[in-house]
Amino acid sequence: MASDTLSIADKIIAKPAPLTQIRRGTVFGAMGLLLVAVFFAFPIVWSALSSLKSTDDIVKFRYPLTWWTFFPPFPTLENYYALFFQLNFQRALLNTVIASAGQVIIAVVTSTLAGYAFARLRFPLRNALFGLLLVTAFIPLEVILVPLYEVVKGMGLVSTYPALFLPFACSPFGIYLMRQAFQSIPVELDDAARVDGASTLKIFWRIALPNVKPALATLVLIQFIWSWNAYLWPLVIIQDPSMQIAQVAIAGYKSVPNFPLDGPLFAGVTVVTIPLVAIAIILQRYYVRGLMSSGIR
Amino acid sequence: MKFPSWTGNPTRRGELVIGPLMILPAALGLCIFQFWPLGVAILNSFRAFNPFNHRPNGWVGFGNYQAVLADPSFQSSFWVSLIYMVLMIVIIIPSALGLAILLDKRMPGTALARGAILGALASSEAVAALIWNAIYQPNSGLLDVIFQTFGLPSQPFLTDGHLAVVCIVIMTAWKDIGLPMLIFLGALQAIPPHLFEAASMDGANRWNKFWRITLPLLRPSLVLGLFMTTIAAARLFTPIQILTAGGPNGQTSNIAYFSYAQAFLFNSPGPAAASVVMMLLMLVAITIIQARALRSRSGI
Amino acid sequence: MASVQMRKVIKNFAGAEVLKGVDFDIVDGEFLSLVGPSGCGKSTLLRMIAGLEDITGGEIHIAGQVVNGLAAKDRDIAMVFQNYALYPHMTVRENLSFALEMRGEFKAHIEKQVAHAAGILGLEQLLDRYPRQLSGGQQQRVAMGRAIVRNPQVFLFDEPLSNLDAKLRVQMRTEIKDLHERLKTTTIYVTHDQIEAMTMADRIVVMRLGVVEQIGTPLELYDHPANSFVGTFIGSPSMNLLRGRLVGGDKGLVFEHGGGQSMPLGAALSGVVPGTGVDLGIRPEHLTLGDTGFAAKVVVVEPTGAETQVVADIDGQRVTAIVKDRVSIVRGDLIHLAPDTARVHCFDAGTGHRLP
Amino acid sequence: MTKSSDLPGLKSSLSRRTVLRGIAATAGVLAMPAILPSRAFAATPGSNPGKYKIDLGGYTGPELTNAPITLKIMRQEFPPEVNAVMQAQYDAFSAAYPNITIQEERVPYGDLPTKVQVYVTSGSAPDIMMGRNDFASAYAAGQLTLPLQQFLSADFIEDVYAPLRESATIDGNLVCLPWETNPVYMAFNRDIYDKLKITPPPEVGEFDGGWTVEQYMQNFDDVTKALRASGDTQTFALAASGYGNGGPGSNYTQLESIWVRMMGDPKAAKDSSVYNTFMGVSEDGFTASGYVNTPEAAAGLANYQTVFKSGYTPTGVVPDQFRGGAAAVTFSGTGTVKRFLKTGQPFNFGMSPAPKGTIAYTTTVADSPTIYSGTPYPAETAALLAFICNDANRFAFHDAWGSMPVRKTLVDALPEYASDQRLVLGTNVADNAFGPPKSVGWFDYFSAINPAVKDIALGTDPQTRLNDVATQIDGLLAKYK
Repeated sequence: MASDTLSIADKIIAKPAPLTQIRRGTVFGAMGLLLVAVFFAFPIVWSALSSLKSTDDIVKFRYPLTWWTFFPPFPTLENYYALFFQLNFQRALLNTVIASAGQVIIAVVTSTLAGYAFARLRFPLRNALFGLLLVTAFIPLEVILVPLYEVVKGMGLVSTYPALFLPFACSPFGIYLMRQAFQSIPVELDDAARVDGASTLKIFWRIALPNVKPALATLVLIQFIWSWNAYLWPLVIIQDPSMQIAQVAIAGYKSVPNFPLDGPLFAGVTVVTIPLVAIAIILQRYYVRGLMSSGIR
Repeated sequence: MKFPSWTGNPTRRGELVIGPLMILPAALGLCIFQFWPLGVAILNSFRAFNPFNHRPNGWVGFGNYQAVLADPSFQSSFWVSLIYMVLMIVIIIPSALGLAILLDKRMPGTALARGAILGALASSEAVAALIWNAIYQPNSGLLDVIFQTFGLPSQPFLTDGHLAVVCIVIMTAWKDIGLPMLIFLGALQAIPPHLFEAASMDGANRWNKFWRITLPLLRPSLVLGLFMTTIAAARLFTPIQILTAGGPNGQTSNIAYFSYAQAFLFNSPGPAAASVVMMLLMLVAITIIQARALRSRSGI
Repeated sequence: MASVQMRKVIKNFAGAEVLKGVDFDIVDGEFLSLVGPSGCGKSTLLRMIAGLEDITGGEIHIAGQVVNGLAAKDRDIAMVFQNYALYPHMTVRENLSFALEMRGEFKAHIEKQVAHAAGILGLEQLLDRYPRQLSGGQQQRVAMGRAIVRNPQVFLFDEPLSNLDAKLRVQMRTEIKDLHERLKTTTIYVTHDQIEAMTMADRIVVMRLGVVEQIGTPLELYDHPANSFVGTFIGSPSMNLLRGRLVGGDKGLVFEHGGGQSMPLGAALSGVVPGTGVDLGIRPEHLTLGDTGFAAKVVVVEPTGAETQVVADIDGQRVTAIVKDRVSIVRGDLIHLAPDTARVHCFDAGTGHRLP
Repeated sequence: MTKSSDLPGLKSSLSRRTVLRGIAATAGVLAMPAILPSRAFAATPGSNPGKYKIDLGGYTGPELTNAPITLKIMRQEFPPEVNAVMQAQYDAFSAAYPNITIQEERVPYGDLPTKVQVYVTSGSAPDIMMGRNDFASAYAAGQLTLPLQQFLSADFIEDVYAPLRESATIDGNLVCLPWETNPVYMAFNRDIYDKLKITPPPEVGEFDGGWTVEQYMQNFDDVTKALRASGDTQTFALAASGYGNGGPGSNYTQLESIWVRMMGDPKAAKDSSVYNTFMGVSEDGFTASGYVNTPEAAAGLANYQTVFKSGYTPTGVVPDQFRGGAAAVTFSGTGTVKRFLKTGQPFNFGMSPAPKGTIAYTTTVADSPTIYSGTPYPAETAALLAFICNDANRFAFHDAWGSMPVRKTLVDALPEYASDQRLVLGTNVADNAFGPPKSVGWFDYFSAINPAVKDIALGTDPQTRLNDVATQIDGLLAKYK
């Protein structure tokens, strides 16, 4: 349905332009997009291609720079074999999934609740509280690392899964994003729902939430990326190697002096990136015109 | 009456309770995991520390602040922080907007480009910095090899202070642009197409439409993008650490890196905390200035 | 269905008084229209009746019950919003069902009610569409359906037609009126368009700057505007106001226009003290083109087919006259406009109040 | 808390205090570490002199508790085969002492200091943490680690290569236990030299038998010119540093300090500039000015700068450049030799001593486990550490990992260290190398000097930059006084 309206909208916009102009525009646009794609995808594609080389080949073909620097001359899956059958990477991956899922779920719940309250509800000190909570967005983790560790330790959570995601699940960014999204919903919808007899929570759940899906998709994606790529905090808070997350595991492959695990390193980087790109693509459909356009005239 | 008049609204009276309750989970989380440690950090900025185990062993008042302010490398870091901020905003916001507009259209390759940008966003900062390190390296780096191929002289990408700042910003922009782009894209998609139709009928050309319709309607998203980019720029750390470690001659070190170095390299938690408190103050000030500027311009 | 009463209703916004003690009654089953220029407080008043705004002072009664402290959902009212406020993520069916669902009614009952409302409004074919897939008129109808389906005591309309094009507006006007005739639900209809109010309402409340200027049936307002504001606000084209003075004459009162021309009014205005400064209100259709009356210079001639509107200048004051016959006058012509002295209105030039 | 003014007093009371806290109840004799009896009954110093249930290496402390306890170990990440060796050791220990549970935490090498810092600050840290011998002064001054000589036989300690042992010993206390080392000297790619028909560095076994720094510079120049003349722009005379994060200025401790301190001389008159250059820091460890910025140090770093300026080596990070066959020479060590021997050499390679300046010089830094001073189980922790360092376990580790054991008897037992020049040289380096300058602020010191070294490599004037960094380091060290 959504794509239906999209194409209609596009036709309407495109109609006045003569046909040749559209073609030329499309060609230029497509070329531009291709350049953009290459520019942004290159490093990831590079590491994905490198993951198909043996560590020795990576070292051997790194210099001098030839095509084989990028493409695997002797493609092999040995790195992936090593990753999953020797390095037990799947366990680290599972830990990352748990941490990310926890963080995303809590972030969505807390951010939407708070975002809605800040956007739509009336209560004393609302804006002051909002500003205060936003301040936390400025705090770099490096600075509060030790006090935060002590807080989490005090809660008895060191080396537990909740320790991985709880501290960053309440996100000022998420609150800001959701507040803005809720603010963009016409106020009349709330009024209509109030007259229709919906309570505040019902309005939040049935009216407001379904209309901020693009923002929700952004929130989910960003929180997922942040937690998926977290490094310093998991490094500090997790002591049990079997609970350590994938990024730290990958850093472990990188750090072994004089004994590079470049192959598994690139394989790990690739494996870790795939779920993120997949989620990003799955969530893409929420960035499609037409969700909000006609509910209100 | 004790409360302002709006408490009299019978339909919305419940919000007095429900509002704070809805904020509670987030507020609680932020209090425990952000404000409490931040409070400790602020206290630490007034303390002296045992340099071996980093435990506080006395109060020094504003001593840490004085020490930090007198440190030329802090002064330099302060300006470098501002430069990062300006550069990142100037580079990221317009290009993110441009990309969002490009990807808003349905053309062959849109999905590919979108996937690539999100892929860059999805790559971890450390990995991205390592890969870009390989790109920027003198002699053997990809860029230099390309330059050599075209007979151009080798460039001191990471070894010239000014160029290194730009290189760090470009790498960060490459990685971070996806987020504002997503936000802009979402906002673009929400603009009703009939507005553009109407504008076309009013004789607006593309530039007019962009300037008069797209941009004003995108304003909330632009504010959000600006806010996030400012924060990202202020907290810029990993790329600095991996690409230049603050050098050459401290020319790429910002306050975040300075503070990190004080805490983790120079065993000086007090000055580290003091520099961060100053950074926070600076950021809050900048954000307020930004908010004011944007508000007054739109006349709201 | 219920009666609604306003009792000295006051509304303050941040210290500014928006409604200054509004008082009127709406009878059970009545179609009442609130009109007034923008900023007069009519929408605020409607929202106060709905429970969306709190009441600073006074009381609102619905069906005899004071509703000041009642939440919107407990007032048994339904409201149609200016921009319809359809839930964009719900189908028409879901939009219609929502209120009933909130009330916790049984599914079967909801379906029946929805079908009934859809039948009334001709929405049967559209039930599974989303609002964005509907035309403006269809969306408007869904918005009404959402109100009807609940069978409320009172319908509240907040400028529901202002987003439609002229033709559709006329059509929907009829439909709403027809709907009211069928359902006989007490209706409060806010509009800034006096034609809507005139054509639809049983009674009209004219408001200005937070004050009720006059309440009455459309024709009462038209024929006996309580003041010059109501006089000019109701009716299209607007009533002409000529500023002048009443002087006594042997044949009764004479209106002396500021420009110097005078016009005997006969016995029509007994009880007015001679010498009073007045605005003489003359509706355009009560000005006749002829050889007597005010001498005027034609400014614009606007034929509409059935009639012709002539805008002319009487000693520096613009007046409009409606002429039934085709005329051959052009700009610059000197004409004479004779008012129907039995139907002129006289307003105090200072207070605007009707005289006598 | 520790105020620097009363440091000496605290230092002397350190061992007594910890011992009292740890084991006062068990053995009063042990309270006097100076007269600790060496219970060297076994054939080698590292094989169970105390005759415990299992071979607890050089451990001579009290018998272990029967109470159920948990010991925590934090160390750097290794490849899976090495991790397996470590796990087998823990399993063996737990089998013998079923009441003792071992929890291991593995951290990427570069993140060890961060993690140690968080732990120490928060007041609870793993019982065993991987440390480094160059931090020994800080461990001692901060009372962060437990002196180990009270638990280990003197023979066992004596067995450790002297430079490492001395660098790990502060005021008579062994504050960390070096366990494997990777002495720094030179590896060269003979294929490149053969192809260019240039003489490679001499393959000698003696510590001081190698080329002077001038000879090396000449050689680098010859190689570079020959390579460029042949049209090869990708191969370099000297490989980019693979130490630390790679590239110039990444690891002063192990690498760049060689260029500087070789210009000094420990035998010169004290207070002479040459002597100070060698020392790197004042005797009390609090002053760098006049030590890191001597004319000799500047000359050393001028040499270093030439290596970059003249294009002998890349200015950036080039991972695995030597291994990839893209460099003629690299600073390396026994690790490279063992690895090449184990996995097959990608090219013909040889080993030669590091460049000589005023003296033949190389530095020795070793990963050295420490016992956290706050451990509730000092004896058991020491026993576990000693067990991991016993002969059998060290051999197994060496077999899997390949870097050089730090104890002479172990190296002597490995035949290749006696027969292969490339490894013989390694043992000589281990025997004759010098430890890093002793300063409680060594971490600050090298954190500050690394960027300076990088700046110099990239072209900043050495003397000026060294003066700046000397001032900076003085400031950084002031807080320790």
